[in-house]
Amino acid sequence: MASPLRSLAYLLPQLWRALKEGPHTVKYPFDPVELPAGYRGRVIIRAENCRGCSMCVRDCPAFALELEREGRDAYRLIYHPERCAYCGQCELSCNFDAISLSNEFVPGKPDRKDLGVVLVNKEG
Amino acid sequence: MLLKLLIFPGFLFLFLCALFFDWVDRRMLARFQGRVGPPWYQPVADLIKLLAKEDILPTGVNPLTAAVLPMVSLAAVLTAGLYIPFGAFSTASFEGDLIVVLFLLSIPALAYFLAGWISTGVYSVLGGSRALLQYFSYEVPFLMALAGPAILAGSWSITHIVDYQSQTIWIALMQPLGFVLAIIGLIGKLKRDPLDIPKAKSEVVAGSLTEFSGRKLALWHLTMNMQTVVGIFLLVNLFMGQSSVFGPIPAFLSFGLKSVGILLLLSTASALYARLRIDQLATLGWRVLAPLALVQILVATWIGG
Amino acid sequence: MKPRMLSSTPNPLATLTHRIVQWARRKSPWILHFNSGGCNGCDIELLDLLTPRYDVERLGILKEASPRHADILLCTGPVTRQSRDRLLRIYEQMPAPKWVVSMGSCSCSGGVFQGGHNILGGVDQVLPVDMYIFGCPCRPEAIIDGLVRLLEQIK
Amino acid sequence: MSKITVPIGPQHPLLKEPLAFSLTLEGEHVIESAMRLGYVHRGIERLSQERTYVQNVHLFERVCGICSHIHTTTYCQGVEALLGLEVPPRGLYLRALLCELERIHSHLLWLGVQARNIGFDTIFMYAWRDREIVLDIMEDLSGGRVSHAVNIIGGVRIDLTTEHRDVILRQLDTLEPQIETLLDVVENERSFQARTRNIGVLSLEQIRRYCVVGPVARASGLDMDLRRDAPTPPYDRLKFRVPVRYEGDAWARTMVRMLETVESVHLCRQILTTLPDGPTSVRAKRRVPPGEVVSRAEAPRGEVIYYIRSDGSDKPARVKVRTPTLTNLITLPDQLQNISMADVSVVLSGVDLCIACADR
Repeated sequence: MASPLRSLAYLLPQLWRALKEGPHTVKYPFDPVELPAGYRGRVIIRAENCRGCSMCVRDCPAFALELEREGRDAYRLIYHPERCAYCGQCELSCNFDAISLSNEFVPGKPDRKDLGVVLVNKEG
Repeated sequence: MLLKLLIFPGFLFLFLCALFFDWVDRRMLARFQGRVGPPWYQPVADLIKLLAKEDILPTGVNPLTAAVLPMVSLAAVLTAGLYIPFGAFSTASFEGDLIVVLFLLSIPALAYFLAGWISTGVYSVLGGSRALLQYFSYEVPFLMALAGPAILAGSWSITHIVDYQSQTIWIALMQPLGFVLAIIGLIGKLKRDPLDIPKAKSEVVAGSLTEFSGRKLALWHLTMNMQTVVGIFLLVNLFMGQSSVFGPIPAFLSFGLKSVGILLLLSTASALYARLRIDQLATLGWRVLAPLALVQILVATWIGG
Repeated sequence: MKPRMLSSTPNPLATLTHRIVQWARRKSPWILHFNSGGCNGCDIELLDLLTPRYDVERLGILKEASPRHADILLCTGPVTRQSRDRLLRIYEQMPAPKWVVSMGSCSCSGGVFQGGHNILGGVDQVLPVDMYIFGCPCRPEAIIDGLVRLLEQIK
Repeated sequence: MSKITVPIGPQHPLLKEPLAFSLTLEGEHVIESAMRLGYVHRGIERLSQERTYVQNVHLFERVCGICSHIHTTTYCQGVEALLGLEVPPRGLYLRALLCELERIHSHLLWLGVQARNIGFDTIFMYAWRDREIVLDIMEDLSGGRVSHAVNIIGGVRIDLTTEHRDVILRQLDTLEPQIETLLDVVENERSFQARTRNIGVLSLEQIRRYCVVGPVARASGLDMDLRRDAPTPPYDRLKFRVPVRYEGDAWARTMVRMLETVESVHLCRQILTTLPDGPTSVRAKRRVPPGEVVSRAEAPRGEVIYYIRSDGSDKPARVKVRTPTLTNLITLPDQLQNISMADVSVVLSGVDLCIACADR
């Protein structure tokens, strides 16, 4: 147990330290943010690698990826950021190194319409 | 006279002080916690926003009482502020104004209790009854602590007490115990951390003010901030009086500095402690603070008499 | 009753007042948080906003306790059947003008819980949403970004 | 004195999550309490039967946002046992590293919430400020601050280089003195003690009767920790103490959690310095042979149990989750008797409620 007098103002040294160290606050909305390289953000694709095998669609836990087949080779891969769990399972499931997660977050939107992003649009 | 009443050291001046003190307090608290804190215009923005917001009254609340209560308490605090000299400036002063000020300053506490009582919400009722309990716990030691300077100076006029100190030294140095008791009482009166029991967020949401919104909430917040200013000015006058060696302008400055000093003391206290329970406060008030204040008064009477 | 005549030139005083009020609204948004069935991830990131690293008090944002004091209702998590009525009631208790922000994938669309027997879907199934913030859970930066975008709309 | 009924929740500043309490008060005194759960019931167990084992990893990660990693660890452990997979040691060590980091993060978070509930905002800020260091470490490791998505069936999907290891060790070095400062404050600060001592006392006998687990049990003198009593691979080679206290009140729970945090920092160091080489994961088949398994692990809040039954398809036939909060919740009506209204917040946060865990 600390002495009674000290325990009356026990946090005082800490307060002084906080004053001396200054705030630990980021300047985010005024300064741009730099996210770590490994941060799991928006889903991006290297379209030339995509074969439309739908492995990512199968494993997506949040049904954020949709594959619309329009023919033998024609398909569209659509990504819904509002459903995405940002877990990176698609990156893991892809055998062709096509789909991956970038290190930027999806900015907020006032409307939910037209959110789906067409990642790949292959015709024939 | 009207100018004195409305602008300096009257309403407008107190109003600006209230906003400034609110900002200093929040900023200091943030710095103690390693944060940045709000910008200087924050209290103004909060106030304007609340004034422009929809004013909802829950069913079952008497609209007249709900509207009158914050106005009455604001008026009481403002009137109290008129009697308190600021540095060398004072609007009105007479023998016994200290008692009037103390009486006026206790009106917001009762209005706060009533505001909780007329509301239909459970939290408001709880907050109101807590406010009353707290009032009984801190008020007696607070009054007794403030009686110390009056007894020492042999007068119930704030101006006389200030004059008495200009001939001697600060009463805070003569009666350190009384000063500490007065600070604790002031924290209780202002319902600040760590004695924010009637409006403890994690217990009673926002106390009496839970159901208030818009303009009435703005008035209540303004009342609280004004009360902080008036209370601090009162303590500065009673315990850290002005020596008349300097001219009027340094008096103005040094008074402001002393007030901010007490405000910083209050901020430190709120950063330093956890909130007390209401029964702990009652125990503290009646078993520790009140006897100490009594001792203080006896000593003061012995010395002064 | 005769309809009030609208003057063709706006009253300069009224415009000024309006601009001041809108400025105040932008600078002092008080948020109320309601978890309508989320996993806690977004909630702790929201609470994280109050703490030294992200300290949103510098933007004037306070986390309020009572719906009557709040301007922005921040919803996290999908809406479950049980919390739906409560969500509506809290929204009704808030004084106008009020905004609803849906935060996190679950809250925007149901996220990984889509199709659950107790899940109604996103918050927009129940309330009109003014801003969607994505992420699972949202980064504090993303939340600040979303709130700033919402405030920019108040003109 | 007349009785009033005070509803706490589903929206109350005391609770981050919806949970409804109805307290009957006499003045400031709580004489009766009734609890209502289910606001956060998302039907995860039902949903998991409709999804594949791979998708379920991410579903179970969202049982709880605070202890997300331990849920997936337990689930993956179970599925790996069903598959008969041998996870490489490096994978197991990295899993344990994240478990311990998560424990630090969870306990610091909890300390902050507890302090905020008793009106001690300064400690809240300091605890969460220090927590950011852990979050930074976890984000660099896994790419997520709160949900890590590290576990896959068959191991972990992250790896770390020697340089990265040294960076983490340095970050831990800055973290440890700060945690010890907080521990010191909790141990000695007078107003903190005034609010938490002798509040919500649970006796050892009550603990046994209600099958309470985790720090709440350890604060009442029940010396049990799954990491030591039934160790899974990395833990059988690591040295650590299990802090136990005997007071059984909210303060003892705080102390136990803070001491555990310090222990976890030591564990992280040991794991990082003795990290074996090799791969971090093995490939798992998608279809799981029929069978059933019970998988256990020590979460920050206590023992978490997963029961998994497989029928040979790529979707589990049944997954039953027992989270520690559910067992600890049962003690609340006992603790909420004969206390002051002001102490309700201390009691509720004292057991470290995670309603998302309890309701699923």
